[in-house]
Amino acid sequence: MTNERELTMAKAIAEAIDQEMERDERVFVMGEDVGIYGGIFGATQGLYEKYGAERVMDTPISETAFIGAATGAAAEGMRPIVELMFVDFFGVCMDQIYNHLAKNTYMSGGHARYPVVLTTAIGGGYNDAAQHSQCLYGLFAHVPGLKIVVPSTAYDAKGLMISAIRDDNPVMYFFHKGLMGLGWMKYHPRSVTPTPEAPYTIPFGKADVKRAGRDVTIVSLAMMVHRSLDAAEELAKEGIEAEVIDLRTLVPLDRETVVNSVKKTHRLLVVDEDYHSFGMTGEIAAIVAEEALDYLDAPIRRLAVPDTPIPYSRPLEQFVLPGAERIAETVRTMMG
Amino acid sequence: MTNERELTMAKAIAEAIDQEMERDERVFVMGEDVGIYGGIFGATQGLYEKYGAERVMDTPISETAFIGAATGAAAEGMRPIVELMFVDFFGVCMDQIYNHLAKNTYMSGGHARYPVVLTTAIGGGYNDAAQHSQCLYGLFAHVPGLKIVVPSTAYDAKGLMISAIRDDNPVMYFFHKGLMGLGWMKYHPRSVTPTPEAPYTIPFGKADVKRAGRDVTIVSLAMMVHRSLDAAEELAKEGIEAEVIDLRTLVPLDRETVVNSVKKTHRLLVVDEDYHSFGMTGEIAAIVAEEALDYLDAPIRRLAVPDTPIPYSRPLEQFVLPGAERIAETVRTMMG
Amino acid sequence: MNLTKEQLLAMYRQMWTIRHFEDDMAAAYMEGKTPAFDIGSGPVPGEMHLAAGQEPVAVGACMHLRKEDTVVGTHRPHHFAIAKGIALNKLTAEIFGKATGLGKGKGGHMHLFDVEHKFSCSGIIGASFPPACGAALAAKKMGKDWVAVAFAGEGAANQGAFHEALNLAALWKLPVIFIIEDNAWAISVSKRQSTAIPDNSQRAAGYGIPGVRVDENDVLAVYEVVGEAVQRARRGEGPSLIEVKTDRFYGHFQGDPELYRPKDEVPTLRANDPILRFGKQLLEQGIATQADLDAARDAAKADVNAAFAFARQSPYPAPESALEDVFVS
Amino acid sequence: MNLTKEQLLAMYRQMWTIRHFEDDMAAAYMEGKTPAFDIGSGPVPGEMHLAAGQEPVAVGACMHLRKEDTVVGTHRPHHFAIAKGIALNKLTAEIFGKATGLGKGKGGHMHLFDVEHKFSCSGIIGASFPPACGAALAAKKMGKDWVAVAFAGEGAANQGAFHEALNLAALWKLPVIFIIEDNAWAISVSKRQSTAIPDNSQRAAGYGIPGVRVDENDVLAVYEVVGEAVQRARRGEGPSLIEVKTDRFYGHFQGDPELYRPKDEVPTLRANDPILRFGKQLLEQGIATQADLDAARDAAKADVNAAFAFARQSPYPAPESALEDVFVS
Ligand SMILES: Cc1ncc(C[n+]2csc(CCOP(=O)(O)OP(=O)(O)O)c2C)c(N)n1
Ligand SMILES: Cc1ncc(C[n+]2csc(CCOP(=O)(O)OP(=O)(O)O)c2C)c(N)n1
Ligand SMILES: [Mg+2]
Ligand SMILES: [Mg+2]
Repeated sequence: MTNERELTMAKAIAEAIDQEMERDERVFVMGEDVGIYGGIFGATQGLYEKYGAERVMDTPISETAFIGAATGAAAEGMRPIVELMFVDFFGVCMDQIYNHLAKNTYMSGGHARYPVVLTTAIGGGYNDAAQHSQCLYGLFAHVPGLKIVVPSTAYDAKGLMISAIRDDNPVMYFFHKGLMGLGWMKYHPRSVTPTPEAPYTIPFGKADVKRAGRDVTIVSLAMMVHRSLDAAEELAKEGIEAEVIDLRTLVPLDRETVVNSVKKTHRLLVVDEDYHSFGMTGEIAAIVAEEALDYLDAPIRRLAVPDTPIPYSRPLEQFVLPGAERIAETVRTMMG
Repeated sequence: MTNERELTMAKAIAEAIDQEMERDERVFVMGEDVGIYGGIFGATQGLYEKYGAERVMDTPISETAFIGAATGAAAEGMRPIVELMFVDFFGVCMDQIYNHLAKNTYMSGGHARYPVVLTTAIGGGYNDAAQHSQCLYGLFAHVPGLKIVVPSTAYDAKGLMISAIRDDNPVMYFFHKGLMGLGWMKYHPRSVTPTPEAPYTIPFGKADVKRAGRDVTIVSLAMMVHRSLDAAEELAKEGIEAEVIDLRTLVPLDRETVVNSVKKTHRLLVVDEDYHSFGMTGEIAAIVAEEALDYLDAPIRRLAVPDTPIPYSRPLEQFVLPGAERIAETVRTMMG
Repeated sequence: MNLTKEQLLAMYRQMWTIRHFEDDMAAAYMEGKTPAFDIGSGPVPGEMHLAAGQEPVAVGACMHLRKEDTVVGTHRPHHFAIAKGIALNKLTAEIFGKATGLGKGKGGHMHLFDVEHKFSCSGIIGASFPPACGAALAAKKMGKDWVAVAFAGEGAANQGAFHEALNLAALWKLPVIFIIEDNAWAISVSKRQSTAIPDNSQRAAGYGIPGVRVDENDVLAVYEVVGEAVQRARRGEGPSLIEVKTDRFYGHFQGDPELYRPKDEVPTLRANDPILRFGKQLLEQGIATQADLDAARDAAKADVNAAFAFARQSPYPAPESALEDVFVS
Repeated sequence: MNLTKEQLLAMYRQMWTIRHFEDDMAAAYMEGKTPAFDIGSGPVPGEMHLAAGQEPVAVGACMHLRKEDTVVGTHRPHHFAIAKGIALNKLTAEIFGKATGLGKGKGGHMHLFDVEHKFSCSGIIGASFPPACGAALAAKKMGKDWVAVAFAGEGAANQGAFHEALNLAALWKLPVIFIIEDNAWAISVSKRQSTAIPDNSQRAAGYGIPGVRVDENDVLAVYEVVGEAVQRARRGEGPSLIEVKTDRFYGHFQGDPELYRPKDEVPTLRANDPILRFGKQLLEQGIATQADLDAARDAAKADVNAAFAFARQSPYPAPESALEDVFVS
């Protein structure tokens, strides 16, 4: 790996899309500011220059129309990649997403196919407040019919994007703004990784053990993988070895890797940047309580946004977002 | 209680609204077919005749506009009750609900008040298929800023509705179609209860132990409370005493009643008509795994819709909806 | 109008197919629901929205369409599905919840998908507009002269999706035709109570596209107006908006007490039955004989009978199959 | 136009308040972001949308409004908030994320709420339309002659909410005025790329309400047109739609590389500065002296300076206060 070129996550995503657009004429991109601008978070940079306005289409601010149009175009055999600029905006177009794109295949008895990749930006930490900082993937994972992909590194991002584009089902692909490697937003350096140039796929439903450890299992995704890894480094100095699992996809969900890890470590902490209640942390905790109850040496713990909207002001936002220190501290209380 | 008149849940809800409209001029009703029709599920029956079109307003099929208008009217001191005919339709108006109605109070630093009651119909069992049979309250409970009320009996429905109308916060009030006591849809007879005529309130965040028992705790809400009670009756014949907890509100959530019950029974089954993953059942299971792990004598179990859209055909729908028999069977496997 | 006798009789027959289908469905729907009506019982449970009286819209419009053209229908979808050419057997079986149905019983009456005939529909009001734009976009990208038609009720014209889709279609000059069925009612809410202007076709001006109102519930009038729009779309000149006045003979759904509806409304509408009028016209203009008409009607009835028999004889899906088809592999 | 000298100078001063505010905010925003721009650093983090150049819309419109009238603004909200009369101190403190801000630091630049002055805004495009209808509905129900104004960008006019709200307002004759700021851009997407017709005010016809386009970025032109709409609304005659051509001097947000924008566009716009033009007009028409103008501008600057000083000196909220205010008690 050492000789391989490193990419930011944004570049890795754009490269994956580029390679698939070259490979398959049916792939095209739609969304707000995906053209000349290259996507507000750079996920489509360079594509407009290469493929032109016919295959990289700027849209009006009409998410219901253009996401619904992606469904309609997919039914005809096209393979649209469509961007919802921030996941926070889902409320203006959720019906087309979850009542149609997600359910049509089932309602058709499996006859109709909708190979749509719906990309969207998630995450806070840069003070963009309550309507521009959410994660919300748990909500989309709750309703059936959407595959849910949430990468944390450039390497994963590229392979998962190619898998998403080649999948014949609707895939929602969430990229965390703070992992994109943008010039204008602080990003976690660990998101920049060696990334092969040749196209490759990463299968859905395979969690990645980003760090092995024997004492506690930390389950997470996106930015919180890195915060957990940061915490794990601190804890290692104290002799506590945390295993950090990056779920990578919520649907399908790799229950096995989580459960096996807990069976080994006997402790579970779930860390999430989404809201605490009725979301990802609850689901993972429940699975372990169902399947590995007898292996637990300590109560399951969860760290997530404490059921408040994301506040604007820096000290407030920092208070609600789980950080490495709080993760480490929580693990310490579990070891006692 | 024996001498008290019995009401259906629909009548109890309409009576609660009626009494509050009489008491408070600022209360009014908006929605599709809430006027002459009396609400498709009867929640506003009789109100149009009594209060007229000014206070019981039929709307165009423009959920974004009229639910957003409820927020705007509430900001001016009015107290709108607004109906989203089926919760399944939330996708056309979710932005006004969760980005505005739910968050504005927080974003205003607590200065702005939005006393809106958003009523909506939930539930399947009558073959209305994937776009008209969902529960989805878990999704609304996941995003902060909405109180979430889900009654299972006429008595609870009336008291919770009066509390909802008098609350200065946005309240989402979910009524299950199969509990409304409609002339044209089978309903669970246990939803019809003695209901005092005089107005009364039921506080939010207080679960109701609908049946006491020592052997297993079944946590549920809406229709599944009754299915669980049916199962409990069967189990009682076999000497298994199930405690059935009706959560009644998801936000605020009565963790204490759940946890204390599990500490007593040492077993937890969560039953839900919402989708299995990333929802209510996971949250309840997680809370117990956090707070009562050492009390559990058996793995936590969950029964819910198995992450498929609700299918249309009767045998298919019956297969995905948890029923009394499956609940009883699951409890039996937990007792071994 | 350059329709041959065969074509005219085919339209007449199709209107009868729809009418028989809806009337027979109304009867089948009530099976198991008497004396006590229970929406969830009988061989056809769930909500049931019938389009008897609205045949002119579907038949007049779809007469211009080919198999490769896309139609997106509504919660009241049978007439569109039949006019688009979906196999009656599979259609009926789906509504009976059978394994032989279009969606193996998973979709049901409001969710009919036929990939071969490029038909779909939805129970969500206003949801037909965006996917029709997408189908039209795909046709354009593939260099085909295919068109897409989105049907919707007049109530749907007040949904945000209407506006967004019309703008998008006009902006991108998509080959899509938006057809509004104005049956005067959205459940119990009249058009006057819901729509700020009397004529939705006037909204076309807000998108710089043609807007036409068909003021009669007449299959040939619809045929003519839609024909121009379809030609225009196939020529690459972009979308059109058409509103057609039509009549809902049944309640909003079966079981609707219709207390909101003036008592004499339905009898008046039924006295102006668009199929009977069309038949009379064919007779009077000497295009068809009574025998032609009877034969068409009988053939329609035979088709419907066969489809219902097929549906009734078909097996239910296996319960566990509920777990399949969330995703394709 | 029956504006007194005092009123005209007040408008002039308010335009300068806005301009100074935006320019000073642009500078404050860059603090802590040089040499390496990081959106999350400095005293004012997060996205920042400035309205310099767009003063005529806010000032010309709000001049007609009283405290009891409601204004709902957009993601680019400062000019509306200032024109509606919100206390500059609290406004600025909120944007600096301070405990003394309008929302105790919880809302921030895109989420300014002032219950006293009946102002709110949202970062979601098109979201201003529905709540303004609700405020107008409440006024009507309470028998007041209050009006509500929803501002939005030209990009927002393609959101479904626009259509639904206009129909609802027209249907119910609500005292609401919809004002579209056409600054030609929605981030990098031009109006021509997003909107099927050149003039959004023409969409009013789809709702049977008056639609007017103001083709100049001129405060008095806006004042006149909005005045008629406000009078109409107060008289109970219902809503109006107004589109105003205006100019965005800065990027979409601060830090926008603006590669999509023709290089000479901003200089051309700035050469036609609406505040300077207005000042010149007041001079030329002999309404004000240069001293009057200078005094107004200086007073505006002093106000802005004081507000920024207040904001900077104010304390941050306690971290744990993040958990408060989800619900009121
Ligand atoms: C978004 C949404 N809102 C509300 C409904 C409930 N609903 C079903 S049919 C209907 C009336 C539709 O009226 P129209 O569009 O005129 O069609 P018609 O029934 O007259 O054919 C309503 C309100 C729905 N299905 N979807
Ligand atoms: C529903 C929604 N979609 C997209 C965005 C992202 N976004 C923020 S501002 C903007 C452009 C808005 O353009 P316009 O309405 O013309 O206002 P302007 O910025 O020109 O003032 C977009 C697309 C959003 N905030 N909300
Ligand atoms: Mg209708
Ligand atoms: Mg703009």
